[in-house]
Amino acid sequence: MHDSDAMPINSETRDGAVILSPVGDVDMAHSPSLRSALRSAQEGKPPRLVVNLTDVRYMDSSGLATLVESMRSAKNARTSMVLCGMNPKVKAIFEIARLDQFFTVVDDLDQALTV
Amino acid sequence: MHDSDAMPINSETRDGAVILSPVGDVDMAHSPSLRSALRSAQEGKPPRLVVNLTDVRYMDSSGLATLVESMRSAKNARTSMVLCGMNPKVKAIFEIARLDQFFTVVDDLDQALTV
Amino acid sequence: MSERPHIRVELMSNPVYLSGARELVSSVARRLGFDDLDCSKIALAVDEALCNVIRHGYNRKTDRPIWIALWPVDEDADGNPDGIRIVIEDEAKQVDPDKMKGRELADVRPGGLGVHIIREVMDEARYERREGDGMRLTLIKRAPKPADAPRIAPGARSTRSATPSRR
Amino acid sequence: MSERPHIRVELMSNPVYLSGARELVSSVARRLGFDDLDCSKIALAVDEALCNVIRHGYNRKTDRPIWIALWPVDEDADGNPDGIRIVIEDEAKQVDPDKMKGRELADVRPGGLGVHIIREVMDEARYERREGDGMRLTLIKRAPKPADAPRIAPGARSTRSATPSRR
Ligand SMILES: Nc1ncnc2c1ncn2[C@@H]1O[C@H](COP(=O)(O)OP(=O)(O)O)[C@@H](O)[C@H]1O
Ligand SMILES: Nc1ncnc2c1ncn2[C@@H]1O[C@H](COP(=O)(O)OP(=O)(O)O)[C@@H](O)[C@H]1O
Repeated sequence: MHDSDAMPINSETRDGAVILSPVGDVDMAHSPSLRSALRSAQEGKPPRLVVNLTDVRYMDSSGLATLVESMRSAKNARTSMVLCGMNPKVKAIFEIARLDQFFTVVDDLDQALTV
Repeated sequence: MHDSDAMPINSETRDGAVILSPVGDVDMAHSPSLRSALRSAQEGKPPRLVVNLTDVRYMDSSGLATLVESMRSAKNARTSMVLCGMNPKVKAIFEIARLDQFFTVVDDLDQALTV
Repeated sequence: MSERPHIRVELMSNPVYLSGARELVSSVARRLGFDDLDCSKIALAVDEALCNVIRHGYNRKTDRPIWIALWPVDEDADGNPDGIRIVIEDEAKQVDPDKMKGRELADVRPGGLGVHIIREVMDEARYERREGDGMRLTLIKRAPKPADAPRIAPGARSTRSATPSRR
Repeated sequence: MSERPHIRVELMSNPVYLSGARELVSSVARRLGFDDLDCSKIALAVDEALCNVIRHGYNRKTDRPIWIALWPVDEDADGNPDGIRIVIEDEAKQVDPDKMKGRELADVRPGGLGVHIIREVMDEARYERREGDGMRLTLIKRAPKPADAPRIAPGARSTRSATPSRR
């Protein structure tokens, strides 16, 4: 049986931009996986870090906290961090937490690479 | 607030064939809705009755019982009854109950109208 | 208010079971007439409350009990439920209900969002000490009236919003 | 086997709450390592058992209690759960466990499928009278071993299938 606490996160580099695509629910059980994926992606101080949320069905405040932390490191490292692919349920939590302005949020991956 | 025990069932007639498309989970709470929709569709003894399961996420044995009952009336009335659009989870229950052979099952609505 | 819950769940304080709790709550809310987005928000509020119990109440111990109880809120004239009431209880140390608050939203940093989310999503959210040990959080969300069939007069609606919804 | 369940649900015998129970069970099974189709089948087996309690045990009364308890089945050497155990209990009249059977599958007519489905989906399904009142159904489904990492020898697998899985 697979490790049920780890969430699948696809990682890809395109024109220097690192794209992380977590799959599933980013909740308290899964946000540690996202956190370590973000940290290792940021070690190389890439010019751009895209978090592609297309396959994220659900996110709670532990996911938000992880992204806020990552956004701060990105600012320090002059990495431009962009979020894309939010479904309406995920978008709702960013709005409730008033974080929709704090992040750069675009609709899809194409925009995330060019914005 | 809407009546939470009724399930939405779209009904349509095409070239004499009646097409019923239930939406949601056909379980013990919802199969009575499907049953009465099937009964009224069968009152007119249409040449063909298609039950389009494309928007059915889930079905249990109360749904199967409803369809078996309807298939029997269809046979008596010489209505050709066809099921289509089953997702793998719905298909699994027909197989477990060995009813996949009892019904005429096709992939999609087009086939259901021409088979 | 003290009648038996329609559904009561006892779960271990392990984050692995959060998704099960969310799906249950969301699905019950759906059957009580909330739309998809509201169901997801209600599940979020419950998830945040459970995370707080696990983190703050139980210091991340994964084998302690948490209870979630669900009721339809009193029915309207047509016998349809008028919302959902959710009570979450634990056996953790008791804390001052007034201490249950997050950071200022403008001061962006990781954490400090759970209680805001809970209060923003629900119409009522009340923390209290249980008799004996542990804490209790009572959450209420009223159902939106369908636009096509308004059943209450504007007056009734404003009475409703007079209920303190955030504190 | 008698340790505290990881999740225990008490629900009213109202078909409206079946979907909530299914989503919970399915979601917990997912976290215990079952794939989507298996989760849906496990939820189906539980749904059928609950419908039978409502229909046969409680004669469709909608305000009687039903309990569902969930455990991971004993862990393997790596600490991963090896399946799911589900116990469903009621306070209905007690019946002879040998009477819990459906119609012959070949004799197609409405009904008589629930118990077949339960036995087909689960590796074990055992009905018994509870101490005092009501019935208990114990269900077990073992997790499929991932194809890429077989952890048991063929001999171990055949020992497992020696457990009577259908009766
Ligand atoms: N169930 C609880 N038990 C004890 N303290 C709690 C509980 N829920 C919330 N709190 C307190 O309220 C504070 C704010 O919670 P929250 O807004 O969720 O942010 P965070 O959990 O990230 O600190 C917590 O830091 C904690 O002190
Ligand atoms: N929980 C239960 N309590 C009492 N009798 C039951 C229960 N579950 C099953 N039975 C008995 O087993 C029979 C077969 O059940 P099932 O296969 O689900 O078909 P159906 O419910 O359509 O009759 C039922 O008719 C009933 O006599």
